[in-house]
Amino acid sequence: MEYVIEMLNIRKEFPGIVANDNITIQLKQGEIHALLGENGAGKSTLMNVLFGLYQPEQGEIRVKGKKVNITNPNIANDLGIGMVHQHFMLVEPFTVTQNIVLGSEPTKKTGVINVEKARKDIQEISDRYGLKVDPDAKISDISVGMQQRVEILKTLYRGAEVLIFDEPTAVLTPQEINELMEIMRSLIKEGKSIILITHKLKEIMEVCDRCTVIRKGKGIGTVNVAETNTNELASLMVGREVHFKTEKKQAEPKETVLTIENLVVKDARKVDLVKGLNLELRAGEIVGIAGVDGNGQSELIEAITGLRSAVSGKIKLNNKNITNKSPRKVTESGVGHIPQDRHRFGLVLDYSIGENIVLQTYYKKPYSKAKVLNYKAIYDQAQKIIKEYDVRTPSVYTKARALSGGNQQKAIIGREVDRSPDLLIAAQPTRGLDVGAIEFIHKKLIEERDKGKAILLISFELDEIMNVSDRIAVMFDGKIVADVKPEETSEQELGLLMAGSQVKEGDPNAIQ
Amino acid sequence: MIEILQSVIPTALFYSAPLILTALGGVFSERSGVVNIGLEGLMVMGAFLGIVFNLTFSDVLGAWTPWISILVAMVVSAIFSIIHAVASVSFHASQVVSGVAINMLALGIGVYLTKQWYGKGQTDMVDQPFYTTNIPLLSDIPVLGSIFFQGIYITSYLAIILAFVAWFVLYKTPFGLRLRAVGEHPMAADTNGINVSRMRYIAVILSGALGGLGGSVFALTIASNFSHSTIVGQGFMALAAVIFGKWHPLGAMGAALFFGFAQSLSVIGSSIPLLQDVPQVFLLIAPYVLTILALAGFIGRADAPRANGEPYIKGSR
Amino acid sequence: ACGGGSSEGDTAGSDDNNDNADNAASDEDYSIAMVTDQGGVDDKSFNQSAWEGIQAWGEENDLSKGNGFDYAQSASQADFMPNITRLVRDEYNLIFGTGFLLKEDIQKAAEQFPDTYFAIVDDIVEAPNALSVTFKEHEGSFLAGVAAANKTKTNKLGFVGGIDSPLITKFEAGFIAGAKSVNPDIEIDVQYAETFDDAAKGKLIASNMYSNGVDVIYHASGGTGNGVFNQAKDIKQNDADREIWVIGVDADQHEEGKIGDHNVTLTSMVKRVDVAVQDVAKMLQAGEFPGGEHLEFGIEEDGISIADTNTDAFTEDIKNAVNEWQEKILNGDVETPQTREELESFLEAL
Amino acid sequence: MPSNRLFTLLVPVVSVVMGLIAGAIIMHISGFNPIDGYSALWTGAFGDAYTIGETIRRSAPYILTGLSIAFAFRTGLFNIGAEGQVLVGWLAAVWVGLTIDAPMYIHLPLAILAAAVAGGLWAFVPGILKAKLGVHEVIVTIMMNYIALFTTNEIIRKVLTSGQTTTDTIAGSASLASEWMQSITFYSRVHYGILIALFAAAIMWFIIQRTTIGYELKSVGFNQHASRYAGMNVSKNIILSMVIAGMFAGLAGAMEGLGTYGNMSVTAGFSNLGFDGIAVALLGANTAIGVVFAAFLFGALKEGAGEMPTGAGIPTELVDIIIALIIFFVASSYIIRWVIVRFKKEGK
Ligand SMILES: Nc1ncnc2c1ncn2[C@@H]1O[C@H](COP(=O)(O)OP(=O)(O)OP(=O)(O)O)[C@@H](O)[C@H]1O
Ligand SMILES: Nc1ncnc2c1ncn2[C@@H]1O[C@H](COP(=O)(O)OP(=O)(O)OP(=O)(O)O)[C@@H](O)[C@H]1O
Ligand SMILES: [Mg+2]
Ligand SMILES: [Mg+2]
Repeated sequence: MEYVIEMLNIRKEFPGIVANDNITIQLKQGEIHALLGENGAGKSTLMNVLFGLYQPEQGEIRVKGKKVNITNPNIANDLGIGMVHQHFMLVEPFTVTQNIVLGSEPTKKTGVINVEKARKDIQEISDRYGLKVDPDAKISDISVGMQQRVEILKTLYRGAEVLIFDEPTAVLTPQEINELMEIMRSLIKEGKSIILITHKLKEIMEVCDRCTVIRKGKGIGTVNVAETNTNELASLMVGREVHFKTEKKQAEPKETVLTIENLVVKDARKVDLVKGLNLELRAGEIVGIAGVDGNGQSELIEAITGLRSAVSGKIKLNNKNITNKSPRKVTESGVGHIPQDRHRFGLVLDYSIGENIVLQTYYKKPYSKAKVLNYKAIYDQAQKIIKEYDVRTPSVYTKARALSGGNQQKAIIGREVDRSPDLLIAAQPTRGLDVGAIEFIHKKLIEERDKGKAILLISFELDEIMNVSDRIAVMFDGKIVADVKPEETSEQELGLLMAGSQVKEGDPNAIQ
Repeated sequence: MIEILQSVIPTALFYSAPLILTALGGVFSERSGVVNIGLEGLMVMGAFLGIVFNLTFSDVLGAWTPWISILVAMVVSAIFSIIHAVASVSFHASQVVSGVAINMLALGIGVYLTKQWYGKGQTDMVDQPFYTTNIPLLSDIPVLGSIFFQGIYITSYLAIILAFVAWFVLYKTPFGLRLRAVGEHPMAADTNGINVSRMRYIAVILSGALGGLGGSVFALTIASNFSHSTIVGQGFMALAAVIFGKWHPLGAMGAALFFGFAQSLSVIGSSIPLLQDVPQVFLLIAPYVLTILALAGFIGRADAPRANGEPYIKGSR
Repeated sequence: ACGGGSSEGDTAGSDDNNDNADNAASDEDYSIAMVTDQGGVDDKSFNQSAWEGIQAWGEENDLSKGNGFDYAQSASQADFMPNITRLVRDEYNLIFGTGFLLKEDIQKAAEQFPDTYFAIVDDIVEAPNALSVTFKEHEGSFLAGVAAANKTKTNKLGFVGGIDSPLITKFEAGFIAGAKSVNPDIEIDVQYAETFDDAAKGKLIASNMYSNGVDVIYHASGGTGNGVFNQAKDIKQNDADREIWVIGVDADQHEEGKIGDHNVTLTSMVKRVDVAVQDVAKMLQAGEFPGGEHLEFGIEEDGISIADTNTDAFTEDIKNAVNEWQEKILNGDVETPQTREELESFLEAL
Repeated sequence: MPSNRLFTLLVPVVSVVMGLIAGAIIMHISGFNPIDGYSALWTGAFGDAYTIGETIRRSAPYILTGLSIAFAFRTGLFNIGAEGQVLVGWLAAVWVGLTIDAPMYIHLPLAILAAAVAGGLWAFVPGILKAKLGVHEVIVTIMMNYIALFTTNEIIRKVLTSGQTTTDTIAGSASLASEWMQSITFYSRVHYGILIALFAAAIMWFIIQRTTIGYELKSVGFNQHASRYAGMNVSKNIILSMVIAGMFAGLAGAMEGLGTYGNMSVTAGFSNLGFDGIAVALLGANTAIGVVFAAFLFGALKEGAGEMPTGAGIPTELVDIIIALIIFFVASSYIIRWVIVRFKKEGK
């Protein structure tokens, strides 16, 4: 038949769980095929099976109709299967070129890596598919978008005909997502076939031809994208109806909670990234910060929360100066923080869920007294949070590491919200989560607003910003360049603002 | 000044050579992601083998004895180091634990066999150690010749050359790129079709070979015999050199040379007028204090290979 | 403790495993055992020498190891006391502790077990059932200094000590006194390695000394001395005409100095622990164990001697000079210094 | 899957058994009788009251250096410097024992405290360098070992004595020695230090498992970023961790200085208490209770080893080989687990 890849009745078990239970997916030559499912449904597992990282307990894989046995990634490569993993597989201290050629390096007669040839080959491929990269840059120095292009180049360099993208857009900015869509289209044009995993139904509608849905490890079926809509897809995957637009009342802003005046912050490389920023946030409102990644958002949050020192300017919380106070002081004066990088900052992965729930409060009563921990109080609290926030975990004693990303995120949100801080900073709170989880988190944020808390939402998803915020502050080049109401603006306008247009005249940083 | 250099540099070189060699082994192993505290044990093995082989075969092999001795020490230590590889790569053992065991095992075996074979706790002195030489031509260069090329052990040059070879292998060849990738991000390497376990085995075995070489060079240039106290701490100094040199072969070489230089200076200190009145204890601790100062002052933070010390278990995060 | 390096001609090792030779010892036999320090019975130094003494005594009396005499080896300081106690409980009549490191433990044991005799080698303990055996290393070292002073062409000598301690200071003081007695203008470079088993350090020091014009080095530094020999031999290998020498310590270190047809060992300051041990054993047998006393073995008691194995280097002239000074020591004309203070006054009096 | 608790018990036991079997094989190959060898080992360690006393005495400092290394490990640090910390602790204890005149209830605690403080201070250096400058603690602790060795020797010679190699014996009021314990163990040197060691193990367990201090220390060990985010002072915790580890090691010095020897001698090399402590910590899986058991195992094997040359003509090094093999087997518990799981499955 015309299928390039067929995975038939695949079953894959992990200790105590069936990740893939009799799943079938068939990929046609030249199509973009979406793979959709909730967090933990088994998508990555299925693709890892195809790529030879896992061996299935059952089932059959066919490539161009021929039965194959893919026992390691080398075989997948030889069969023309390439994978862009959910968590990038890049060696950070290496250059782009080194990462791309790693494992199949061109050499000179002397046995030395032929860097010139590698660079030339890469250039050729990147020109052909419009994948712009800097071949000599170190991975640790380039943007996430470029890292992704490196991942794609890696597969193409190895001559992949079938590309698997595991949640490629979760970490990208809208601009980068558009670029990626273009890239995928040009890949199809060159005769490649693609499997795309994503939680963003809009993307599926936009580029995919067909979509296979799985739920809790089981295959639900495959639909033609042209014959369906996002609502149907969502309910197929979750098993119930999902609301995309979260219901909310009109905001009733009260007294000012956060005031930022002329804030200047440097990044790790000692470059000013926040350049005299002003912002005000009131109780009972959600302010969304829209902006392209790298315009100082992370530095802004870190400065507010005391993780990074401000060079100048003032940050006031409830009229008390908290500029350059320690993270502990800031937290105690009423700031909650859902960090952007949940693995790095949000959790101690080797601690149990219970221990993570008191990460901010362990030193307080009732969790400890005279420096002695009270485990009963700690685990009682954890029990309460996992119930209230629907954190799916075998028990409160389970290590945080073993939870899926969505559940980890819910635990963090539960922890931060439960402390009932006056100001809640939510940075990318729904990154990588499925629509059901996103809905839940948005509801929680709005609930807090309604309780009279101030919420600062940072997100690269314009959808999310538009849906949840009461007010949108556009951040560009280290400053807030516009303050608009979601009802009074459009994604197009926001996009322009984020790109720096309509900035005051005479500003040297205006659009190049 | 030149006189001081003339006496410091050749001595620093012979002192450093075993450390350089062993540290290079450490660099290979740790670059691949396998922590190697077992360097001390690998040196013990090398010293033991080098001496025993030398004693046994010097009659037959004549002037070639020391060279063949270090070769044998290298090969057998490489085989010995497979224990560390099996434990830490295949059995996912804690690499620190396995390294500690290597240290105890090597010393135990070395002394046990010495007692079994020679009936006493230490061997005789070897008849065929290495001797210093002047390098033809180069030693005639004015000033430099006398500092760098007179009265030098060939093995010292071997160590320095091997450091450059190691640098070349690690930074210029596909093998090196793969090895470093395995130590930074084994899963990435795995998805690129690189056999992580195999790379790590090779790296650990290389560290065994180089550690064995270091130990046997120490034995045949400095100690002349083997006993429980032949190698006492040199392996740990080599480990320090690995970290001091930021896991880079040339850095490790530099660090080992620094140790040699500092030791040599501390000995020579008492005959330098300026330092004559300094109490001896200060000269004794000077090399170690200098190292700490150097680290604190301008070497600073060194980042280990990202995956160093972590067993790679396929399919886990 | 200052052991020499190792050399061939081991006599200790062969009888490790045959402790059941059945030489029925007579009922009233005395039994003797020793506890080594970390060096062990094959250290080519005083442990070995003491063990050889005990063996010789045992053979004379038709005893065998484990049956009339034995030793207990200590791997570390922590082993001393258990070893001593075990031997006490095995009912040995006399227990030697070899090396000053065992001083405290022998002292304690002597107090705890008044029915057993003890003897310490190289240090002094005080108990009615314990004997202290020391050597007049300063006398031997003095003669070594005389030999060195007669041999040197550069008038520069070197002394390499193990750990700076009263015992090793005896070697240092004696050596300097001897050399300066021959020629007050001789310079002596004194260095301590602060360890007895770092050959690398020994080699560094020797290398530095030889390149500064020193041509005779006297070492009292155990395994550190291996490095001294190593360096001397290396120089000799490269330049057979170069006149450089090492003076060995404790045992005759002639073997250690062999390099091709040459030998860099000028002589050795030999400490006859075996002689002392046998003497003490005989006193015990005679029922005259000198408990509570302090016996010093010097030249006169045959406890100290100067090796003359290297006849090429240790020429008749040197031998004569050494004998001449030995006479002076024996008849009391020369009082050899044992400490740095005594050395100072000795030198002032020159 | 069988419960984890069962494994934590089974793995070391199986490892010890396998180590002993391997030792027997080596003995057999070398022409010794393994039964003689092991009965000598047993006699040497537990043969009578005396050897039991000595085994306990020997275990006490192992417990403490084991705790030192385990504590640092638990908080993400590798303390190779226990060796040096033992030496300075030993020196400080003896120093106080010699120079202060006070009744026992003041003198003894003061001497013990001095040892802990000295060890702590010695570990403070690598701690602060790690915390403030990111200097790798492994190198600094290795260097600090040598510095400790040479300086303690010098202080013994120049300050505590006039050029002697051994200090006087400490005052009785600072001694841990126990005539009563000695008398029931045929004058072994067992002393009250074992109680201190066991108490220290309890303290470690308490700090790590029960207090906010332990919570912070472990958190910093696992994830510095998250700890900072949670308001913990990362530098302070790194330093604190090293200092506490150093204090345990310093106490091990007090065991020797106030208990076993009652003095301190100039030494030519390391005591190996610190290096063996690494093995003890790892055998004990870095837990307080594990360390106690591992230290006793270690102490018994090392003590019993002394009997092997006399009792069976076997070199003591065989015991080192056996210990090394046991450590290997523990380290490779993955494979042991795998075998046990297999076994269970087959059994079903
Ligand atoms: N290495 C593993 N060990 C044990 N269980 C695993 C492992 N990897 C995945 N699982 C289990 O398999 C299930 C499927 O995981 P998988 O990563 O395939 O989900 P997913 O659909 O990719 O989720 P997401 O949308 O969050 O990426 C999870 O619920 C998890 O419990
Ligand atoms: N070490 C582990 N032990 C047990 N289960 C694990 C382990 N690592 C991963 N898993 C399982 O793998 C599943 C997927 O993990 P993963 O981190 O991909 O979740 P996720 O939802 O995709 O999160 P994210 O995309 O944000 O990283 C989790 O549900 C988890 O149960
Ligand atoms: Mg996934
Ligand atoms: Mg995910």
